[in-house]
Amino acid sequence: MADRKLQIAIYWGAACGGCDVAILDTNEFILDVAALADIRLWPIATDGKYRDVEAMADEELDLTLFHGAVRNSENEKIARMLRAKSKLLVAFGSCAHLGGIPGLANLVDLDQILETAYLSNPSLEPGNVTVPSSHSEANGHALEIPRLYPRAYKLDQIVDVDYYVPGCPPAPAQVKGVLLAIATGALPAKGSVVGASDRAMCDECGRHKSEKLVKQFFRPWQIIQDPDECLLEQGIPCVGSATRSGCGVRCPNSGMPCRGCYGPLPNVKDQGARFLSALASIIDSRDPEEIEMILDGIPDLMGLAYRFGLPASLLQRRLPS
Amino acid sequence: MAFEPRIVGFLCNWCSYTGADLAGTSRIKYAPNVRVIRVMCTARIEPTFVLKALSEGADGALICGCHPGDCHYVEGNYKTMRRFAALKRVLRTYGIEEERVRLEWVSASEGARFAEIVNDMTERTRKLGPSRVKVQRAADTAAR
Amino acid sequence: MAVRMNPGLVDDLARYGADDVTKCFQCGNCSAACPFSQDPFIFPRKPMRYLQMGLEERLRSSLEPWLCYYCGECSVECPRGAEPGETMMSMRRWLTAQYDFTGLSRLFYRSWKAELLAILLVSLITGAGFLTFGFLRGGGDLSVYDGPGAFLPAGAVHVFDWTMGGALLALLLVNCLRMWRFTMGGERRPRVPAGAYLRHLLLLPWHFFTQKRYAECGEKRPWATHLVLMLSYVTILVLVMFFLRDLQFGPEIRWSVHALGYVASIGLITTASLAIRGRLKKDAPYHKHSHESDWAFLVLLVFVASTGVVQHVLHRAGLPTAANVAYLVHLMGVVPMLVVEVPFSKWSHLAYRPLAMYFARLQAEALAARAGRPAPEPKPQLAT
Amino acid sequence: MAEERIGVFVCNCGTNIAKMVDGAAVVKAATEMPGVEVACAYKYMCSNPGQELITRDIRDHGLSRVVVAACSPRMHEGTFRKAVERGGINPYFLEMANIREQCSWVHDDPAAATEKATALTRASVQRVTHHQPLEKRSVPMCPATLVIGGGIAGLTAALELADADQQVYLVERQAQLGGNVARLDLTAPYLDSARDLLRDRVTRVTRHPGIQVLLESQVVGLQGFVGNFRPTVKIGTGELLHLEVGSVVVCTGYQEFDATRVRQYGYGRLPDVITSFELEAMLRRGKVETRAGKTPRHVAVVHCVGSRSREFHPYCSRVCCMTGLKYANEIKSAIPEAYVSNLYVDMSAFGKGCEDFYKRTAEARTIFLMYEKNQAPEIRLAGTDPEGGMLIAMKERLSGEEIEIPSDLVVLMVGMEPRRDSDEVARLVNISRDKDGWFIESHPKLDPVATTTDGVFIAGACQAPKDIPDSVAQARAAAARILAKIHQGMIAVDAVYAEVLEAHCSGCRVCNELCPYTAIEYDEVARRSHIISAACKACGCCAAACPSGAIQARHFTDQQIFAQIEGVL
Repeated sequence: MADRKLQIAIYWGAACGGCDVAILDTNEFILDVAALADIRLWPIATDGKYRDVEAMADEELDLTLFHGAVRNSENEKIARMLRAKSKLLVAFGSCAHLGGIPGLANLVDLDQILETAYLSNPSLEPGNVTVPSSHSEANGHALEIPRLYPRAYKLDQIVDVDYYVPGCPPAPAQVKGVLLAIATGALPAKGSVVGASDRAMCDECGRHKSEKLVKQFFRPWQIIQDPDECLLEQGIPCVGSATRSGCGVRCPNSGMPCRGCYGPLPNVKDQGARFLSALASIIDSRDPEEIEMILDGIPDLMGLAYRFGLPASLLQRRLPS
Repeated sequence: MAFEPRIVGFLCNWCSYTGADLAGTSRIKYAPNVRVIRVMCTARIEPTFVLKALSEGADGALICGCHPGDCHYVEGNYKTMRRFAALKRVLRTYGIEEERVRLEWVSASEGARFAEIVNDMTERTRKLGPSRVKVQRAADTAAR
Repeated sequence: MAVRMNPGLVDDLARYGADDVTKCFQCGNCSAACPFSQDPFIFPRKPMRYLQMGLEERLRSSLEPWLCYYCGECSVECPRGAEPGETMMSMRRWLTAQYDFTGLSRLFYRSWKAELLAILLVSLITGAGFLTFGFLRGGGDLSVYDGPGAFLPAGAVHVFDWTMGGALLALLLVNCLRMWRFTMGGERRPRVPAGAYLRHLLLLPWHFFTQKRYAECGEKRPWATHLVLMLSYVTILVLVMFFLRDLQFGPEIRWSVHALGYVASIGLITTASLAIRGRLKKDAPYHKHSHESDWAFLVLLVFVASTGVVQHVLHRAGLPTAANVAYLVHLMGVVPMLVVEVPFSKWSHLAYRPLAMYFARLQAEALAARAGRPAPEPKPQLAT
Repeated sequence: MAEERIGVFVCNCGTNIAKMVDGAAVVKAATEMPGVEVACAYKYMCSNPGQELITRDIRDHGLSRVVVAACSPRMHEGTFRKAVERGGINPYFLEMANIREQCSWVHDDPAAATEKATALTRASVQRVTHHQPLEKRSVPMCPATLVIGGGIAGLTAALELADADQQVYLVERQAQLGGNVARLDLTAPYLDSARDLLRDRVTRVTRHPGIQVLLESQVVGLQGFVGNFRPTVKIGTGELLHLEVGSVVVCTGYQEFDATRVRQYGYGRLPDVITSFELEAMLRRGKVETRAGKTPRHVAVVHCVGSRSREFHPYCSRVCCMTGLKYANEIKSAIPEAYVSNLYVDMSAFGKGCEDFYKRTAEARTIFLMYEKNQAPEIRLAGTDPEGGMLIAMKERLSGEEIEIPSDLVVLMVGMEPRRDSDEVARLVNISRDKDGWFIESHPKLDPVATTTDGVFIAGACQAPKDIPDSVAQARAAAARILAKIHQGMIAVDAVYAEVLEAHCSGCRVCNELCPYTAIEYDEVARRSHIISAACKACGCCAAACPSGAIQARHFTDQQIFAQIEGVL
């Protein structure tokens, strides 16, 4: 590696840019990266054109950090292109890893999304009925824009992925570790999740835990929480027990329940279902009606269980009505 | 050919599986659409199993356990009852018809009841038609 | 309407002989074994149940005990040794006492001492009465047996017979009427139209003279014995009541009446002796249990028949004095036998049983008519 | 995963399977399944030649996994596991496909049945690939025993164990021993005195050096598992006693049905309607009388009070029939002129000497009146005077008559019901209760003494209504079972149990409360949960609940079940 600088691309699919910020949050370390590597593509920070990437030889890139889900034809096209040009493709962040927040789109039909965004949104200019379509013509010019897919995908549902770095966004310390590992070639087996532990977040969480039975669920603002006690025991549905640790317990340490962005543990096929199984198990009731009442305390069960992982779940999406 | 639903049955060893065996020793005839997987207790059944079955193309899933209060493991079936309540909500959000997944209590002596449940479930599932999970996945890929 | 239980009824019935009824647990084997038990008259199970429960009124209105001829098959089949046959027999005794309005029957059945005393008393009164009569109004000469100057002239005895017979018959008829009221009256019974009473009237002599149903009980012997005994008895009764003068005529033999008398006497003595022997040896289920009233009846029968024969023979032998004494002794047997037995004891079944058969047929028909079914063919069909 | 070499053995079960399932078609389909080395059908797989076929094929073909498509695994899993073990591979490398009870016997379309049988076989083939070798293990056995309840069963069990030189702790909630038997006068059917039965046992138990009797005490906690229980007993003074025992015998008995619940009997309202236990007290005092002190002439004994009814308890309380007869005898001997009526539904006289007792009682002029099961008699005052006698109205079934029974004293044969706290006890010692609340035995026919928790036994009427001889027999059986285990010194533990994969456990403690056998321990220092395999009964609840997938239900792993799901579809 010494004779040649690492060739790196950082790309976003359907993403918010938070992952980019997380990389920048490694602070001065990013300068070391720059010294160590040529950043060939990083839309948020450097100039770079798709045609430049297209012109690269296969596997010319040593590493691509792909963050964001695959939501449209452009995401897919670039994902495939980068896959071909990279030796290592890393699904970086929850969206690429599991589908992430864009993955929640899988609960809604495509036309409903378009309707909400372009037709019935209260902030629209009255009378404006412009709905984007992938192909349009105006003033004699044809315009192609990416085609929105009926659902979102996580990256490995589209292309082969070498490693996963979970998190929304990945913790800067983990980002650093991952980059160093790649730089030094200390790589785990293909397909591994790196930058996270094989135990759940509770492992690192400092709150005190005891046996759990819950009679009522609360949203964080509904009760005054005991800062030292396990949130789940207090009735605040915290997904920490079903989520890999590695984030540094950011949310619970701030008094907020874990939302599960670090994804499921190695033996878990479906993080949301697993978490619901655990959550339901500790409901303190044997009466079907009371059980329903207690569950009613969680207004968005699906959103709670699958906030970051819907495309990665077993059923992946809602069936259109 | 008429649609024959495929239903995965999850039966607890002590009550329902024994009940299903009893239907056999009593030679009670019922529809061949339910394929049974034996677990020691319904408490072993996690929602994932049902989702797995549906994602593999099952048209329905049937969970049978001991009657509440009769669990061989004291109260495993109450845990199943709780998980099933949560699972139901999730399935509703997934757009899966409610009747495709059922939880029933069948004791070791209720062979006839097991047969009735299987027949009823098969009939209802047949009316619902095939599960759309696999079809939709293929359609999504085709639409890319 | 609920019926009040009388738990003491069982104890009462025990005095009539029904000692084992409490052992019955209502399995119904007895009713199944009985060739006559047939809807709507299921017995012995049902009357036994009434008895166990102390449903006095129900038992009093039952015809079932009379429909039984006591073959004893039920007692043989009973798994509990509840002796249904004997219980039915005891119920007949109890019913006889119930039908009797004087209460004497009840007294006699419940106390053998009372019965014995009554027999002795009547016997002594009879003896004294006829002696007085013989000395005061008759010839006054003990050595004259028949014809003018006879110590006990046949004409006078004849008048006495008819007077006594009439009185006893009246008593019995009153009791029969009570039987009818108990068994056929009341709102629980179906109403029987008067025409039906007429239509089936012939059943009475039929059952009386043939005892056909007894023949169908199974074995023929008991029936034959019983029939011979009964016919012999009736023959002699008819001879006495209508041909006393011819009967007492002598010393030569008037074959036209005497031949019948001989046959009947032989029949009576033989069968009654057989019955006594059977009861002593307990040779059949129906001979296993003997109430005091059974002994009284049989002993009196043999006594009366043999004294009758003796006085007849003495007369023929030319010993009028001895014949007169024997005749007196004979009367001392006949009168108490009739007085005690006819309306108050065992003899009365000669009337009650055919009546019960007759009533049962009427009831069965009325019930069937009410239900819109044809009347059931009387059982037994099995026995043939 | 290493390539497995699987043998598939399809049983025809004579014609039981063959007449509906085409075995040859299943074999043919199985041959094409991945990993299948050999497949064959045979007329009786469970027969000796059938089993030999399996063991021979394991050796000849070097099979690593075996699938037997035959009857229910509940029938012959044990048989085939042994066959597989004889073949030289781990017995848990077997999986059965139930193509008889749940296929050939319940379907009438041969094509559909064959298809289903194939699917079930495929599921087994796919599952067995993921089977792991499991080994049975053993743990040491503590020779002391905890007996809960000092009634006739508890006393018997304690004596039996202590006489065999084993330490016993006998915990009784009351201030004296004897339980419900101590409240009885005579016993049916031989009319022996209950007092005599008890006196000797109580004295021996109290004086026995091997028995520590804890009166006015209660078990408040039970930790541990078979051979190694750690009960906590709260003794009279309020202090807690921590014990160590290897086995527990639960002999908590029953309580009588509350007769006020049957309105039409007027118990509590009519002064001379009493319960069987109140009559026992009178008999023990030696005087049967009405509230007003009069000698009753008409006594009615009403059977099945609270038992065999739609409204109260559906089951038979088993001892009341003979006890009712006993009362008839006792009352008759106390008051010879009294009339005793027994109002019953059915007379259950099944025990030794009971039928004879029934007959003798009938001969003693007891009146038996049968009422309709759900048409109980009604009791009312005969007049206005509460001491003027009562009338019982009922429809008598054998005669079909509506009758009224005059009575001066009515005895209600109150049935047995589970004790009010049986729920608590069940939870404490981790045993199950049936729908009526009685403790459930391990097997109703073949294992009526053990429970689903290893090392916890039940004896006496806490399991179901029972008479004294049966309670004593069960107590002795429990003691014998325990002595056998003590004698062995070690206890074999089933190989199928759940285990925590330490590498994945985060110590979240979601599972801790869920285990019905408190087999999950939490290590406060390591901050990990741990399953005591000896205490685990393999229900799999924790495995399904672990949000981290850190608990593996051995022999029922996610992988195995997923493979099976894929296989059946």
